[in-house]
Amino acid sequence: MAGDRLPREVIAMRVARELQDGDVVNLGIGIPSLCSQYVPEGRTILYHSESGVLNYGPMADEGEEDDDLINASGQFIKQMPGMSFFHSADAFGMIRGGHIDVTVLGALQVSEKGDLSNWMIPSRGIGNVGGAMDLAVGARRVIVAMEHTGRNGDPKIVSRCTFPLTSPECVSLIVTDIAVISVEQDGLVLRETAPGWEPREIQNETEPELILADDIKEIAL
Amino acid sequence: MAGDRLPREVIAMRVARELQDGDVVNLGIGIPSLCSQYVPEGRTILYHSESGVLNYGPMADEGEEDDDLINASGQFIKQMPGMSFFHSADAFGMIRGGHIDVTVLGALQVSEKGDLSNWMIPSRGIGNVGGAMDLAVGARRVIVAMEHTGRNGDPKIVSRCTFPLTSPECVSLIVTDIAVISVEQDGLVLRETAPGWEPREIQNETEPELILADDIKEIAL
Amino acid sequence: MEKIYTSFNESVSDIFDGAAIMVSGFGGTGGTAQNLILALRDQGAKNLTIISNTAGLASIMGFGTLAGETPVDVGVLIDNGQVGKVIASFPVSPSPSKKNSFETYYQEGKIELELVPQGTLAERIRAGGSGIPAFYTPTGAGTQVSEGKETRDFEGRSYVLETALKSDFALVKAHKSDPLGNLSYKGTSQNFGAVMVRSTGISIVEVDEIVDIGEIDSTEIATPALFVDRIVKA
Amino acid sequence: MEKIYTSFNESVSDIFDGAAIMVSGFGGTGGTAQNLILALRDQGAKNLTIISNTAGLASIMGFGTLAGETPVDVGVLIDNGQVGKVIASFPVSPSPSKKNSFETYYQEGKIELELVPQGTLAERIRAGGSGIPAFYTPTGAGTQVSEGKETRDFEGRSYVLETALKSDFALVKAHKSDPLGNLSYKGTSQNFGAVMVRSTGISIVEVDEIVDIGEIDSTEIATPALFVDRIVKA
Repeated sequence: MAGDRLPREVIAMRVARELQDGDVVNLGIGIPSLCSQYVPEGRTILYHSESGVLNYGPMADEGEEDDDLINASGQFIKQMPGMSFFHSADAFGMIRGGHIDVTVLGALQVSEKGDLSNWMIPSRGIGNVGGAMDLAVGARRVIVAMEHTGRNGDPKIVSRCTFPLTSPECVSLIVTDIAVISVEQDGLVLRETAPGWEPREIQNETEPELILADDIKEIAL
Repeated sequence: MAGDRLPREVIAMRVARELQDGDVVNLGIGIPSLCSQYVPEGRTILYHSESGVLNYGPMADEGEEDDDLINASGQFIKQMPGMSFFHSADAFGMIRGGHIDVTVLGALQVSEKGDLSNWMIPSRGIGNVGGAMDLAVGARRVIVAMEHTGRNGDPKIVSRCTFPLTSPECVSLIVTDIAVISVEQDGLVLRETAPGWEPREIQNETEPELILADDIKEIAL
Repeated sequence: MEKIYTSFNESVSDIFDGAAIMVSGFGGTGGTAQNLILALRDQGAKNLTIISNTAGLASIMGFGTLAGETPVDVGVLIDNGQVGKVIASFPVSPSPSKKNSFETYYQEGKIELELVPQGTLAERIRAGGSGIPAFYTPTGAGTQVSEGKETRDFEGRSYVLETALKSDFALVKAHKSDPLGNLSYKGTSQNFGAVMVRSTGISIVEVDEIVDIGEIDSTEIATPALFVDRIVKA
Repeated sequence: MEKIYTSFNESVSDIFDGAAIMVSGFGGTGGTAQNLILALRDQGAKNLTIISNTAGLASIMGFGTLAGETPVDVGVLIDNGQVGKVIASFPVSPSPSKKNSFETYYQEGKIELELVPQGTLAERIRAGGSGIPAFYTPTGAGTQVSEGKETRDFEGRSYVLETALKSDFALVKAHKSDPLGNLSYKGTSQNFGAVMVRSTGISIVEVDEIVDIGEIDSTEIATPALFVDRIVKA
């Protein structure tokens, strides 16, 4: 019998450990947006948003919101010293130009090759591409933070994406509520497991075959 | 016997009459740079320079020069209210993007089709292209201000440029020390003559055949 | 040279049926020319092509909008049946249960969509204002947004050829203007507007304040005056 | 994350033989990283490719230089025999009687030149920093600078395909920096430097002043910190 699934906050905590001192980081909507709260102390992270801001910090306090200070999720951010602003062409020049060290994105599907689908559910017939494709091709490292399976239990880590692609072969690390998996040349490598989860149980929730890391361990924060 | 040749200042005065209220204007080195002194009163002109400035005005007073305030000729300019600064990619985006209404350039040769050569003397084997090609293709109107002939008396208005081109078919008006000539679909049209100069005498200093305007007149300032 | 208009209605009066209109804003009310949009709604021009990041987001779900505000965005023009085509990166509501009118019209075949990744949208607009007719970008390569587009390899990687976007008019929001048209913006409100003013026939800018020449410091001017045709104070 | 270097020599110590180096400046001393250039001269790396607007102009004719100043520009590196190739728009002296050392070496076949129109140079550098591998431009079409290059018509006009420029290092001059690397510039000193910091492996910035975070106002920051790797105070 498998362990509990990790809450969204814990997924975000695990991802936050990946962010290094000095990194320029762009966080997507949802679980990714939580990561900034859990970065280990002593690390300076410069947060970038496609709304046209670098070095934003915490969300604005209630009553202090300003609609001229938003991140790409539409959340109100605080005025911070050393913050800078720019227009959309420059914001995306930074992304495509390789100036974002890490982006953390949500996903609908990730394939065993690291293909990412995160912008459209085919049944709706239309979707919001937003800045996801730019981030997926432009950031130096793409980390996916998501629940391991869909609401109906379908695997989201799949052999081949059936949803429209955001970008082929772009994801390097997948952090879910039951596992940490890296995308390697040979396939997907299971590196960490949530407490109480056996590799076999994680494999059951995953479509492509997982390679077990030699030093597989429990997710630590 | 032909009249006098107009001094450089008078060429600049005649060109200045072409600048309309609200025009964004980029002035090249030499005679063109003199034009700003002679703009008719009541016209607001926004001067642009590829050094990265819009709305610059007079040259700096002696002793007030600042090497962080130069125009594209390397002249020191004055700090002015409403002046703005930008980097080279934006400076040339403005030029190529059609945001410069008029550029006034010097020339080594102009052809009857309005081809311009102004960046290289072939005998030297090397030249400075600088911003000339961008201005020639990008400005909405290219005016050439120059002496009608070279120092050796060779025509500079030619049937076909023999010097390397700056841009084909870009010049719309040529103002010289003896004539004002417009470049039209059918060829070069002689519109104005310097005092004392007969059209025949101007033709003698010009390689391609000039079309005489119906309302040909004396250059007025 | 008079760029200042005293009325929003007058400033949009010559927008014609079938015009291509760029509309600034990221998604919320910040940087969105709400009064110009309302004036264009009242003016009534039809069959417009709208180039904008969204096709109505603040107006359906309050994205980036302060509590208690009644947000206005391009959704207002779509609601009003004035739009024939939208070029956008974020056209529909993130929540399928809160549909915007764009999505309804789209499903009914009443409105056309050109879906463009956000960075490609910004870069195509910048190109349109910078004399660049086309460029290659990695974004969208190998996905459905590049279907039918020319692709090309550079150093072993695949890129998509994208063309410049221009428009007849742009409705843009800035913070301050001087009478020459120099603009400053607040915070994240530059977004698409500061690029759209460059690539349009006529730029119409709604500002919070018109100040004397020299009152906006040179370092604060994010849009030099040559990009601005009309200024109206909110 | 420590970006501040205390010595010019240290900040350029890892520049290797054969490196491509972007050097800021329009032609005069304003916006030219004079101390970094001197440090690179002393460091002695050879066979460099220099990407710069000029190949030495202030140093031979005092272009844009205040009376009494001893100007330093890329000419110093060329004089010193460290440069194998120059990519520039304004490589020689406007006056043939006041030759720079670049022209002498060029005529002797000792140095290579890629002559690029100034706007194309700026745009190629911007492209290099913006993930755009190539773009079409009207500049140079039908002239010798486009010989051998691919051309293509868009709407009946001819355009040249130009590719992105990148470099290993950029030596850039700014006015102020904070410890994060946010930069402000004075007047016309942004020129190529503000674009070069985007398209280089390692950007090294000489500043007049290093101030605390927050002392450069957001609206004054022309180069956001993510483009800056090393900061040295003059």
